[in-house]
Amino acid sequence: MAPKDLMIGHPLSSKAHAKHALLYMWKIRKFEDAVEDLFGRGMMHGTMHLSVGQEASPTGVCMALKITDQITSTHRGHGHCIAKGADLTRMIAELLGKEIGYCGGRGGSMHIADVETGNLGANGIVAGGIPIATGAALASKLQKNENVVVSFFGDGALNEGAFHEAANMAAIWKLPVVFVCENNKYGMSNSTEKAFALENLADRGLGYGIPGVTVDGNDVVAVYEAAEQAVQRARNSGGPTLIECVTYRWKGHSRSDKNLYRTKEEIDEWKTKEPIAKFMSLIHEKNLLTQEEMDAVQQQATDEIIAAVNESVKAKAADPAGLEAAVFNAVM
Amino acid sequence: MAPKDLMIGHPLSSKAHAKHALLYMWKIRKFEDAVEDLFGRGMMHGTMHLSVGQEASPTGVCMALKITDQITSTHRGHGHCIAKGADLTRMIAELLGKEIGYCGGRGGSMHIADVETGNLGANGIVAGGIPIATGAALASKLQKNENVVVSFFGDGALNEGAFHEAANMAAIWKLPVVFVCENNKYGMSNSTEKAFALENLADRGLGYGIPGVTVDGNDVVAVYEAAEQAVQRARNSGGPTLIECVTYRWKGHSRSDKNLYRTKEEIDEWKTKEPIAKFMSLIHEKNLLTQEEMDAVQQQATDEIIAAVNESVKAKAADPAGLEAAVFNAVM
Amino acid sequence: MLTMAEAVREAMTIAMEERPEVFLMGEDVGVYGGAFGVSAGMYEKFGADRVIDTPISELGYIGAAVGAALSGMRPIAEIQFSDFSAQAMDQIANQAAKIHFMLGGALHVPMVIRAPQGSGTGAAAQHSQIVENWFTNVPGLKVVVPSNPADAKGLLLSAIDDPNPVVFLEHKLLYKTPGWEPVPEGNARIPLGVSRVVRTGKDLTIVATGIMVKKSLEVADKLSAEGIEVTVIDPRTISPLDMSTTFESVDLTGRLLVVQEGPSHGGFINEVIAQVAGSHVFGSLKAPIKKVAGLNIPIPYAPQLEKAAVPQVEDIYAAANEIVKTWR
Amino acid sequence: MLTMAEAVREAMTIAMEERPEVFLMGEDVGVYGGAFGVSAGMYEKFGADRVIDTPISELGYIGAAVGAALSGMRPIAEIQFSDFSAQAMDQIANQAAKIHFMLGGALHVPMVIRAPQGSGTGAAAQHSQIVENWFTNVPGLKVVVPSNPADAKGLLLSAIDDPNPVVFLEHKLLYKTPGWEPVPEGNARIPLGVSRVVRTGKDLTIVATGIMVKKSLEVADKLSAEGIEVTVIDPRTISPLDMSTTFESVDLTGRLLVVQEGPSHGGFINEVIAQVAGSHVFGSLKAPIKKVAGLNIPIPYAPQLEKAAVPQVEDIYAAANEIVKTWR
Ligand SMILES: Cc1ncc(C[n+]2csc(CCOP(=O)(O)OP(=O)(O)O)c2C)c(N)n1
Ligand SMILES: Cc1ncc(C[n+]2csc(CCOP(=O)(O)OP(=O)(O)O)c2C)c(N)n1
Ligand SMILES: [Mg+2]
Ligand SMILES: [Mg+2]
Repeated sequence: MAPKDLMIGHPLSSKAHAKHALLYMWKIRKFEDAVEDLFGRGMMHGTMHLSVGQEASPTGVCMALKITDQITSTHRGHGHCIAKGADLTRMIAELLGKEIGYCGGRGGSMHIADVETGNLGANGIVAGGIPIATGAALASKLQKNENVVVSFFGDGALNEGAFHEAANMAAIWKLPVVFVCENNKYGMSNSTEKAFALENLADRGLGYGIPGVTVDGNDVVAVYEAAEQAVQRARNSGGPTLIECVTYRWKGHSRSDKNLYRTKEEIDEWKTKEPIAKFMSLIHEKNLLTQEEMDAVQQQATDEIIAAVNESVKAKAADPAGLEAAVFNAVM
Repeated sequence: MAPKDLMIGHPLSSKAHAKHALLYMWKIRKFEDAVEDLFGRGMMHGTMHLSVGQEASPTGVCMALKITDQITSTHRGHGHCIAKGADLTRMIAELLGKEIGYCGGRGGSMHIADVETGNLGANGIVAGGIPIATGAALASKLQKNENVVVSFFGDGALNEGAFHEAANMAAIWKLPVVFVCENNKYGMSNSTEKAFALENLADRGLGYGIPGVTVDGNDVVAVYEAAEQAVQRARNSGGPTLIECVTYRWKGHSRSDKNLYRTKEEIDEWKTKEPIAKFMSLIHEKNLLTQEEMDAVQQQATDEIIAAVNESVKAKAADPAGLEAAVFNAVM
Repeated sequence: MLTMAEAVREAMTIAMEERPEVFLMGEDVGVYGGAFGVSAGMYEKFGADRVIDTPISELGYIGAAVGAALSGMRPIAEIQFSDFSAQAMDQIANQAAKIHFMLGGALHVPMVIRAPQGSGTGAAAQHSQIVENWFTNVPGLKVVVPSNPADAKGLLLSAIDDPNPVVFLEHKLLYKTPGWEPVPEGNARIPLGVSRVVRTGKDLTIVATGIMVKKSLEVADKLSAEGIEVTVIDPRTISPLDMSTTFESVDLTGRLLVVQEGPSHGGFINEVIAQVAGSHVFGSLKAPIKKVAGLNIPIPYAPQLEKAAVPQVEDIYAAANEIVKTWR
Repeated sequence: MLTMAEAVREAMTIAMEERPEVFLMGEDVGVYGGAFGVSAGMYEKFGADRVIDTPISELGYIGAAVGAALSGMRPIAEIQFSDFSAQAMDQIANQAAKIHFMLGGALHVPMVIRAPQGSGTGAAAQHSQIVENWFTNVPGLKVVVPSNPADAKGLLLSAIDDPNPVVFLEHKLLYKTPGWEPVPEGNARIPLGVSRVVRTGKDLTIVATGIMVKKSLEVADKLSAEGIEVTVIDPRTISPLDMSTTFESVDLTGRLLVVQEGPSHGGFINEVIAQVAGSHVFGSLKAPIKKVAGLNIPIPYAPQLEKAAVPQVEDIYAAANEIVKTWR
C-alpha cells in the first residue's frame, strides 16, 4: 500500500505540495538525527551513513515519480526510502534488528527495500544498484508498463564499471531509467577534484550519448524540475538522463570518520546552503505557507519519528531460528 | 634484444621509413595468411582471431614508440606483436605449441608476450589489458623513466567496466598511456551502431576529460600522426589520449564465424579501402620507392614468414613435464 | 538423439513458449546464435525483444538480469565463456545470491545464468576454466552441472522455473555430442537438488559431474569387464548438494572415488569427501577416499599440455583400479 | 603488544623502507588511513606517490597493480572490504593468477592484495563474507589468512617479497586486539606455505585459521582443564596448503576437527579433510572427521542473527567434546 500522503507535482504548485516537500525533508532530517541518537546510545549495531544536508534530492526526485515507478538506492539510502514513501516504523525497526523490520533484521540500514512503494533496495555495494535499475527499466520496456526507474547513487559510484556498463546499455536501448548522482563532493575521503578530471560530473554522460544536467542538489525545486523532465523523457521512450545533484554531506562518511580530509570551514560553509531553510525561503517568497504552518509540518515530522522509534524499540527482536530456510525462495 | 630493423618516425619521412611501414604491414598480412593456412591444414589448435585488413593501426602506432615503450594487446594481437618487433619464429612456434614458442606452448595466440620489445601480452579477456597498461604507465610515472604505454583494444572493449575505470585513473593521474581503439565495426557480431549511442567512439573520452581523436585506421600515416602526438603528450605528462582507428575486419571474428551479421557487399566495400594499397599509393605520390623496391619489400615479408613457419614446424613440441612447477615464479 | 546444445536450446524454447516473462540475453546470442551455436535460430523465432544481444558488458547485463528478475521477468543470461563470470562476480555473488535473504524475503531473483565451462578446445587459461567453485561457497546460488543432453534439458527447465538464481554450467565438449539416452520430448522437468545414480555396482562408488560422468561410465564398463562393479553417481546440482544416494552407495561399496575436471585444490568433490568423512557411513569405509582432479595449474594451450592438465579416462581407471585392488 | 592493524602497518612500513618499488594503493588508504585505520600515518610518512588513494574502481586499480607489478613495482593493493574483490575478480583470477604461467614465465606478478574479511561488525551480507574460497581454487594465487599480529607481520613481509600474487585476508575483528605473543621487531619474515602448530596435544587435532585459531585455543584450554589435550594447527597459508603437520598430528591423535568461519559448503577445511581422508593417515583415524563452519547463509545484520551464523567458541567446544568422548 502506498502511504496516503504520497504526492506528485511541483513543490511550489500548491500548499499541499509545499507541505509535502517540507514534511519529507524534515522527516529525513529527523530520521537521521534519531539514528545518530540510537547509535550514540548503543542501541544500534553496525555502522550508519547519514544523509543530513542531502534531503532535497530524494524529496525532489520522488515528487516526480508515480508510486509504480521504481528506485534503487545506496548505503546512504534512508532519504530515498523515506521520500519514496516507506513506513518509518519498519525502517527504524530494521535498524534495531527487529522482526517487523523491512528485512526482518537480516539486512539492516544498507539493505532496506520496500516493494510496495517501488524501492528495489538500498545496496551496500557502491554502484551495485545501477545495473539493477537498468534491468528493471528493461523489464518495464519489455512489459510495456511505462514505469520509470530512478537509480540514486553518489559521485564515487560514477567511477565504478557497473555505472559504465549500465549507462551504455540504457543509452543504446533507450531504457526508461534516470541516473541521479548525488554529488556530495566526496566518496568517503576522496574528493571529486581528485577522483575526476571533470568540472561537472554530469559531463560523464557525454561519453554515452546521454544528456547530463547539473543542478543545485540542495534546492528541492531545481531537483524536482530536472527530475520531472528526465522522468517524462524516460517515460516517452526518450532514454536515460544523468542528473547531477550538487550537495554536501554534513556528517562523517560513516561511524569511523575523523573528517581528516576536509576542513571545518568547508563544512560550515555548506551548512549555510542548507536545503530546508532554502525551501522555506522559497515558500516565503511565494507566500505559500505561514510560519505556523511550517512549524506544524516540522512538528509532524518530529512526532512521526518519535512514534516510529517508540514502536520499534518495543517490537520483538528478530529470531535466529529459520535463517537457513530463508536463503532460498520456496515458491515457484 | 630489439630487432635490428625497428624504426621510429613518420612513415613518409624517408625511404627507410616507408620501407619499414610497408614491410611491417606485409609481415602482418602474410603472418595471418600463414596462420589461416596452418589452421586449414589442421596443424594448429584452438581458435584464431585474424587482423587481416587492420595492418595499418599497429604499424602506424608502433612507429611512434621507442623500444622501451610498452604495449598491451588483445585476442586479435598478432599485428601488435609483430609491429612492436617480436620474433616471427617464436610467434609461429607458440601457435604450434612448441617449446621455443614465446609461452613455451602454454599460452597460444591469445597470450603471446615479448618482454624484450615491451609487449606486456595479448589478452584473452576483452579489455583485460587496459587496466594493466594503465598500471604500467603508473609504474613509468613512479619510476620517472619516461616510458609510454599503449593499450590496443577493439571497439567492443570500450563497453567493459575495465576500460572505464582505467580511463578515469589515467585521466586523473595524467598517466603516460595512450588508448588505441581499433574500431573494426564489430565486437564479434555486435555492430558499433547497436552497441553505442555515439557517432564517433572517440567521444567516449569526453566523459573522462580525455581528448579523443578519430582517424582513418587504414591509413598508416594518419595513424602514425595521431599516435605520435598522443605519445608526445603522454611523455610530457600531458596525460592520456583516446585514439579511434576506424578500420575493418575482413575475416570472421574467429574460426566459428558464419558472417551472418553482415553482408558480402559490406566486406567487399571495405576491401577497396585496403591499408597496404593505400600506403603504396601515398609512396607513389611522394615518389619515395619504386615499384621494384616495393615488390622486394613484399617478397622479404613472404620469405620471413616462410622461414619462420619452416623453423617452427621442425621445433620440439612443448613438454607436459614441469607444468606444475611453472605455476609460481620461484625467484625472489 | 539431440546434442547438449540442442537440448539446452529446446529447454529454452519450451520455457519461452510457456512463459512470456522468460527471455534470453547475452553476447552474440542473437543472429550469431551464440558462440557455441546454442541459441541458433532463436532470434529468428522470438525476435529481438526476447533474444537480446548485449554489448560486451558482463557486469552490466548480469546486473540488468537481476533487475529484470526483481521486476517480474525471468531472464536467462548467457555468459559466453564462464571465465567471464569473473567480470560479473559482484552481481552474481553479492547481489543475485543475497537479495532474497538480505531483504528479508521482500524480493526474489528468478534468473538463470548459463555458461560453458571446461577445457579441451585449445583456448588456453582464460577460456577453459571450471568455475564451479567460485559459486558453491556462495549461499543463495544454486549450481547445476549437467552431464548429458537429457539431464541438461530437464534441469534447465527446472532452473528457469526456480524462483532463485541458478548458475547453469555446460561443458563445451559436450555441446556437440549426443548423450547415452534419448532426450524426452516436451516439458519434462527434472528437479534441482536431486542426484542421479547413473549406474549401480557393489565394489566402488564414483561421484562425478559434467564431462567426467561419461568418462567415469567408460571406466565402469572397462572394470565391469574385469569383474569389478562400479556405482556412478552424478549429483547434477552441486549446490545444494544431494548426498543421499552417495551415502547409501558408500555404505554398500565401502569405497569412494570422486572425480572433477577442475583443479584438485578445492571444488565440489571436497564437499562430497567431507560429508562422507564426517557422516555415519565413515565406519563403512574400507579404503581412503581418493580424488581424481585437474592439476593445480591454469589450463595450458598446446593440446599435449592441455590433456595433461585434466583427468583422462586412464587416470580415473588407474585410481579406481588401485582403490579396489589395494583395499579388498 | 601490537594489534593486528599495527602489525600489518609495521610490515608495510618496513617493506616500503627497504624497497623503493613497494607502494600501497587503495580506497581511502591516504589521509583517511584506511577504513580500518590500518595505514594510519603512512601517507604522512611516505607521501602521495607511495600511498595512493584510488577512485572507487576496484577492477581498475587492481588491474593497475598488476600492470605496475609487470613493470618492476611491488604494489600492495588494499581492498576496503574483501567482498569487493568480486569487482576485481577478473584481474585477480584471470590476469594476476595466470600471467606467469600463461606467458610461459616471461613475466611475473609480484603483488599483494590485502583485504579484511569476516563477520562480527554488523555490516550485513555484502560486507562480512569470508571470501577465501573464491581464490583457493584458482591456481597461481597464494592465499594467506593470518590469525594473530605476530604471524600477520612476518607473513606479510614474505608476501611482499614473493614474486607471485598473494591474497592476504585479515579478519576485521582481529584488527584491534593484540595476539597471544609479542610481535617480533624488525624484518622477521615468516615463510609462506608453512603451517604452524600453535599448541600440542595427543587427543584431538584441530585445524583452523584466522579468527578461529583464537577460538580453538580457548576450546583447547577448556578441554585441557577437563583432561583432554588438543593440538591446534594453523596452516596460515591456505593455498598452497602445507599438510605435513596435520598428517603427523592426526597420525598421533586419530581425531580431526576442522574449523572455519565461512559457509560449511566449500572452503579450505574441505581440502584439509579430503587430503587426510585420502592419505596414509586415513588408517589412523579413530573417528569421523568433523567440521565446524558457518551456516550456508549470507551474513545477517542483527547481532543475534549474525552470531548464530558463524561458529562460536561453544560450537567448537561441543564438536570437539563430542568427537573425543564418542570415539575413545
Ligand atoms: C564496490 C564498493 N567499493 C567500496 C565500498 C566502500 N564504500 C562504501 S561507501 C563509499 C563511498 C561512496 O561514495 P559516494 O558514491 O560518493 O557516496 P556517498 O557515500 O558520498 O553518499 C565507499 C568507498 C563499497 N561499499 N562498495
Ligand atoms: C570479458 C570478455 N567478454 C567476452 C569475450 C568473448 N569475445 C572475445 S573477442 C570478442 C569481441 C571483441 O570485440 P572487439 O573488442 O571489438 O575486438 P575485435 O574482436 O573486433 O578485434 C568477444 C565478445 C571475451 N574474450 N572476454
Ligand atoms: Mg559522495
Ligand atoms: Mg571490433
